Amino acid sequence: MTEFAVEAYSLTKKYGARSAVKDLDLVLEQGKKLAILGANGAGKSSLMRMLATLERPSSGSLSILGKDAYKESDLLLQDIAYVSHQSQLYLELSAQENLELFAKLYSIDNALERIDELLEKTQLSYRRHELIKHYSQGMKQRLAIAKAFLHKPKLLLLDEPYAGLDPQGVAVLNALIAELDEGVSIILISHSPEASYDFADELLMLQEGEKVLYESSSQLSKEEFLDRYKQAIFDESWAL
Amino acid sequence: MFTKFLALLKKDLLLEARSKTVLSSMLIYALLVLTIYGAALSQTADNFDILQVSSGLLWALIVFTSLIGLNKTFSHEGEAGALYALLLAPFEKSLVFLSKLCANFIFLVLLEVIVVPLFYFFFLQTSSLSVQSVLLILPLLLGNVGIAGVGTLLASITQRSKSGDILLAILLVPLIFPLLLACVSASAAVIIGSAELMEGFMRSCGIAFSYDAIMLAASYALYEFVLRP
Amino acid sequence: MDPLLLEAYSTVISAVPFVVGAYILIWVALAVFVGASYIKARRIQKELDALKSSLEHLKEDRSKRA
Amino acid sequence: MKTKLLSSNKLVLAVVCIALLLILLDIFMAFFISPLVRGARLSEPVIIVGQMVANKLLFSQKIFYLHVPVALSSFIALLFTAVFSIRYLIKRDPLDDMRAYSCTEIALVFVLATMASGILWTRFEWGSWWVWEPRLTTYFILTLMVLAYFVLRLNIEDADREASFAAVFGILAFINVPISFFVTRIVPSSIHPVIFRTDSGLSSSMLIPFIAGMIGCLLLSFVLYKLRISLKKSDFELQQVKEEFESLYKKRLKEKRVVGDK
Repeated sequence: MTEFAVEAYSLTKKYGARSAVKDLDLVLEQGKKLAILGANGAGKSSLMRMLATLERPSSGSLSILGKDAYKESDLLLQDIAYVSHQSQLYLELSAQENLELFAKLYSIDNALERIDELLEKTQLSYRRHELIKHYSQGMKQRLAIAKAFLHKPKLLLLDEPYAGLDPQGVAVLNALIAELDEGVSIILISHSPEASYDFADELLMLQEGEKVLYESSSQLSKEEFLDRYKQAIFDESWAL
Repeated sequence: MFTKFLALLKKDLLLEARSKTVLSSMLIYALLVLTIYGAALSQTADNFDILQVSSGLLWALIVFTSLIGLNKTFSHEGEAGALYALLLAPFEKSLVFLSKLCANFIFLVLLEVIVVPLFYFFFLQTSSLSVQSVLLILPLLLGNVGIAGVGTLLASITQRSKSGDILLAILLVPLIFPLLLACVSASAAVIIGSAELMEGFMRSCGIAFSYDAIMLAASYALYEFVLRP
Repeated sequence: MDPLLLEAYSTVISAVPFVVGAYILIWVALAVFVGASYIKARRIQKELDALKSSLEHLKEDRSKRA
Repeated sequence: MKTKLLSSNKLVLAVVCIALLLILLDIFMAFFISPLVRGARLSEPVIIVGQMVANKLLFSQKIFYLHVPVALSSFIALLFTAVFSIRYLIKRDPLDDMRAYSCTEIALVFVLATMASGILWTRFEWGSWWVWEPRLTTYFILTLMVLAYFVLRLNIEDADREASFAAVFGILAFINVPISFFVTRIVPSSIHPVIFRTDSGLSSSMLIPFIAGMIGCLLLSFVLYKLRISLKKSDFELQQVKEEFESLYKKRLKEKRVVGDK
């Protein structure tokens, strides 16, 4: 069992001259949950995409589950799942067809039972043969979550999973996360400080790509965290 | 490995069967080009030997129509970010190249099954075609392989840039030019159908075949640098 | 001018403009390229120096007030 | 670190002088030393300068002495583009990407120069401004591919992807050059027979200027390459300084506000 899910040292991501993430050090133990907060454009999504090996860090080092995120990314893909704003599905295919395709790509052996199980859990099985394009946004999000859990990832990356999710979806997501065994680490981007505090073991706040707060929730009282959150957001809004 | 390729190809064909975006747009475009040919050739004198020109006209039609289809290679991937799902799945990304290549090849063949007879119907009915013209299938297939191969690689490059379609055209046409020369020459030899040209026909097909082999090998090798996050 | 000689050199006279034209065009292409590069180089250099000076200016300003 | 602009670099200046000298030598010998190439047969032989001449003298051939070295240099420039592109794909070093880009810029200049002089030569030799003749066609494809390379470079926003895609296309373009060179020559065309024109052998007095011109052009392309590379490096440095400036400026803005709040 590798001890660290994520190890990042002076991690930087530049888009031309502008750097979205600047000199970020981040260490997350296996099985721990991390919440990333910050205003829009603070670099949360860039960091998330780097963690999902979708983007190459401009400089610094990033290793996930003990392997280099960029050079050994193809070894990592089996253990990572990334749920973003986009559902990452084929709209012209049905839920069943989508999951069957990805089950093959992730070479999952008992694919059909796994798909049935997940469709049950996300309460989509009654509309499994319908094309996704007829699904509501909440249903698409739930299917995206089902797809993410398909290959039992060790690292779950959720980019604002609760945004745009109907109440039923929230319950589904929480149930699925609760069911995860301890070994799975979760990194989640969120805009609600209260929920993040209760959910995560560690809290990371970004402002213009730089780390302004990185504490574990045990060492930081909720009030103090909420104060510093408001202060940072106030700074942010003034500077814009 | 092969099952993943089949799954990807099945997905591409299924998507096209449902949405029919690629084939319909290619067919409509081909019909438009044929009507323009009609106008272009309307003033030719009776003794004008259409056979000399028909091979070139046919291939011009195929290349331009294929551009329309190739541009849509990744349209379904782009709709809801499905491309990222493919990038994140742990499998040989060149399988995407192979599945898209086969899909595009099949679409080109389906297109030609309709368009080549139509071309004959519109322009070649009056002229006496030799029996060898049925051999036209060989250069057509070789041409399709080359266009689908290089085209799929270039489509992967241009699908995420802003002026995608014109960029694909300017990248593809010069790269495809030698193949075009060989195919036009082979098709002309068959359509005109005089005996001594048959030797030229075999040589042109040989050239087209070697072009396909070289370019597909290069495209396959380079593909992992194209389809990456 | 002996007609034979004229015939021998007939192509020469008419070829001169093309040959001279070709050479000139080659040099024009090279000249335009070098010229454009130098202009760009100078512009970058100017911008670089301006930025550097204002950077120094900013640094002293911060160190003074720190 | 102030990047030394090209002009102050001693080595490069020397290379420039040698290159220009060689090319001037090439031109001088081409026009004054080497003999006029034999053209069409004369109605009857004539004595010129004590030599028996039997056919028309072709002056247009003089373009050869600079046109061909320039053309070959553009091929070699594209070769280096492919080499640096391969290195970039393997090592992902942005410097290789800059080198490939600069080489293609050199290829562009030499390609345009060759096309211009080539068209003039064709005009005289074939009587029309353009003939779909193998050499010209091959060269036209090369020109299109070099232009396509730049269109590609300008149309991709993300820097990483732009570099990878340009590298891939650079390699494909280079592979396509020999292919189009051979295909345009050996494709049997049903109308006019295949002509396999080998350039006529060069006598020594023709060879020397050609070689001089060749080396001169290669050195010149090396110099231009150095110029473009230093340009790109200073541009890169400019971006870094700009970024440093912006972040510092923002920090100062914050400090001023904090001071203001107290």
